[in-house]
Amino acid sequence: MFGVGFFLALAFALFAVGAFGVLTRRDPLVMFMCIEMMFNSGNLALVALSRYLGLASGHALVFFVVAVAAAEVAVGLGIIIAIFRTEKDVNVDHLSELKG
Amino acid sequence: MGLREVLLAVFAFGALAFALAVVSTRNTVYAALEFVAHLLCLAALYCLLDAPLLGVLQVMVYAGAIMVLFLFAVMMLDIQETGRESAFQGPGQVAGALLLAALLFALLVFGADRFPAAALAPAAAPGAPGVGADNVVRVARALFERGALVFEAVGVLLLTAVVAVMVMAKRRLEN
Amino acid sequence: MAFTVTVMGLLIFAAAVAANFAGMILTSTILGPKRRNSVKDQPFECGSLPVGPTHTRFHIRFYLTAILFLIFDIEVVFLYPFITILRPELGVTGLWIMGAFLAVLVFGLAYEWRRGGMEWD
Amino acid sequence: MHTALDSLNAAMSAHPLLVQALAAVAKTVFMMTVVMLIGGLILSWVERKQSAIMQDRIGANRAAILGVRAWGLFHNLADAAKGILKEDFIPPDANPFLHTLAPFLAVSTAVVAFAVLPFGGTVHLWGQSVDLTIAPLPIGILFVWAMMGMGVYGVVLAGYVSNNKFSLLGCLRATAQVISYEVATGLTVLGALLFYRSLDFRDMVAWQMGHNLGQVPFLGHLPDLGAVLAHIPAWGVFLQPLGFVLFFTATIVEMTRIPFDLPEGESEIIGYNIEYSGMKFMIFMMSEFVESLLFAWVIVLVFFGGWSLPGLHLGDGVAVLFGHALPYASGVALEAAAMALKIVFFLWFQMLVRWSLPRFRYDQIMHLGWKIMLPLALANLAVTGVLGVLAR
Repeated sequence: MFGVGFFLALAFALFAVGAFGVLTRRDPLVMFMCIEMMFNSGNLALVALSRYLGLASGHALVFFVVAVAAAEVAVGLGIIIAIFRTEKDVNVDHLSELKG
Repeated sequence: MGLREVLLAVFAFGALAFALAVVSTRNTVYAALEFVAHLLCLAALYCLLDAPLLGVLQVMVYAGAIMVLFLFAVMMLDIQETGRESAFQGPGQVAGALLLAALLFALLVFGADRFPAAALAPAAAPGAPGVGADNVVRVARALFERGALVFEAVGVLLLTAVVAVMVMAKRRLEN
Repeated sequence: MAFTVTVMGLLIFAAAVAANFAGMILTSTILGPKRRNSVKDQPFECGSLPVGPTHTRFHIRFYLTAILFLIFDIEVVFLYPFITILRPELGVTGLWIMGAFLAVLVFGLAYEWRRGGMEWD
Repeated sequence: MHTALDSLNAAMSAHPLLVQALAAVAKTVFMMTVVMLIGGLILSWVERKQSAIMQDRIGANRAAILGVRAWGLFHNLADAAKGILKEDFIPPDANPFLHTLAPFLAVSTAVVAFAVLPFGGTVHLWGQSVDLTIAPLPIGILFVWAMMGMGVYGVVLAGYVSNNKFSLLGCLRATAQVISYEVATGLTVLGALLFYRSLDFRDMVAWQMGHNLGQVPFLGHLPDLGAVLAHIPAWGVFLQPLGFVLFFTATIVEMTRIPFDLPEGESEIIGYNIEYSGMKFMIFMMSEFVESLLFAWVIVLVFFGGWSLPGLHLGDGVAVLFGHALPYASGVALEAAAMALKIVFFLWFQMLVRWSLPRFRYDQIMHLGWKIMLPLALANLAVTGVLGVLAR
């Protein structure tokens, strides 16, 4: 029952949920959390596969993914705060500042 | 079904349920807390997959630092009130996203089906990150013997992040 | 066997802790009196009447501190596995690897320091 | 009588998992008793008495049961009763569930961290080896840091759901203070871990018991001192004196006690817990005492050799104290007493610091954390690393 296929399917389900959230939500912070969820589903797949293949390199890769996610969150949230602090409204649809 | 299988089922269900809760909750703070719960379930799954170091990394960095940053951002933006009536996109977009997500999931499950069902390699396989005291050592070897260059690149990336945030905050600090 | 025992111990302990503190809080909620009035329901601001919105905006320094913490937390997390194999296996090579990484991060710290990101008043 | 014992032995030998399950329950009961007794009752009494001694007062001594005052020990029971019977005030705009969850999270994360702290080595029961640790994880010390990180949510939630701007500001200040020092806490133990080469507390204690300073890389190479150093146990505090001082300071900031008690500032500042009353408020206070026990325990394990006692060696069923054979049981008892005494010493020392120093200003705390402790911790780590590798 709990073979590697189970964990991969779980990872894919989480990826799909995250993608669904990014596409449907309007709150930039929740969208960002959904992106993190997609990151995490990748991590879960890496852990399951390195358990399956008996390798430690998948674990090392997860370390790097988490570090990259941290840098991404730091800058991404900084951008979100910089944009939305000047406006009262927090809704990505009303964001036209970046249009060329 | 032993204790391990029961725990796997519980935490896998928890991870999925909290993920769905994040997507469907209107209040941002509640969504953040549900995301923390989701992360804790994932950390437990990592531990059950013989990766206790990654489980604790997940709790320390993701739940303990990244999500704290999210909560700070929520409080800075003060979006408790706004976004209440318009948390979701229109129904057409939701339906489309639902279809896309279902398709994605079906496609990937179809792919996952090709892995042998119960085959997890024994933890004692050569080079495998075992669950015992040498778990940390094996991951460390993979990180610093083969991944040294990536590690340095990550350092530079983190530096970039610090500098970028400082530049963004500069105007506000000077006021 | 060893793994099962560890998880079992942790779960039993966590359950006991949760039951204990939930019990303490719930007992006081049930036993304590409930006498509300409009003055008591006001936010406590040292006796003066509440002024302004509850969720005031706060200074960007808190956010900068959290960012610095995040970056250095990553560094600490990398250092823990590193330190376990530094002396027996990595040796001088390891010193160079971590030295370069730390130098980069300390540069970031120095940058934030110089630009005033760590000034509190 | 004999037959009952025999059948018990037979049953236990036949079911190894039963032995482990019973041991797990026993360990849980032991740990909960220790934490609730020391963190919940005794430390607040010690705090009152210690402050009274230092300020030349008598201290709490009025609460009495049937005329027995017992040096004020009953005050804590009176406190507990009062906490339970007080009104549990929930602000009208607050979410009752989250308002209740906040103190629960603050204290239970700190207590769950005790799961990885060993209170002894391994014992053998009915052919099973039982670890005197609730959850002997290979990443023990990181588990403690992770739980400390989760404790922040209690503070953030309390500040956010109280719907009071002073709570919110208090929670921001508390969070910024605690997370700033988490980095310092994590960095300062690394120098000692360079020697232990493990993240498991049991390995750290074993290393400190098995080595003396003469065997430590760069110290052992000094020709004149080698003979003297061989008589000193290789405890972390001798290997990392600066690391110990920094770690001790950082832990006092982490548990937000005076002189770093900005988050609640008993006398003048109002903090994240102002909209709390009764038992919930007491639980926030209790989490401080629990953390003080947690850190005293970690300090003893990492820097003071855990349950090791210089001159005492426990072998296979025999104990030797300075060359004299002792019964095995008394050797074990000596180790347990050594561990307990060390922890009590550090609890007392924390109290001493708390009542000796005036409070820091907030900018001074942040300055100390980022501009003094962090560079010092990094320098300490760099020097230790270079010396440790070069003098291999």
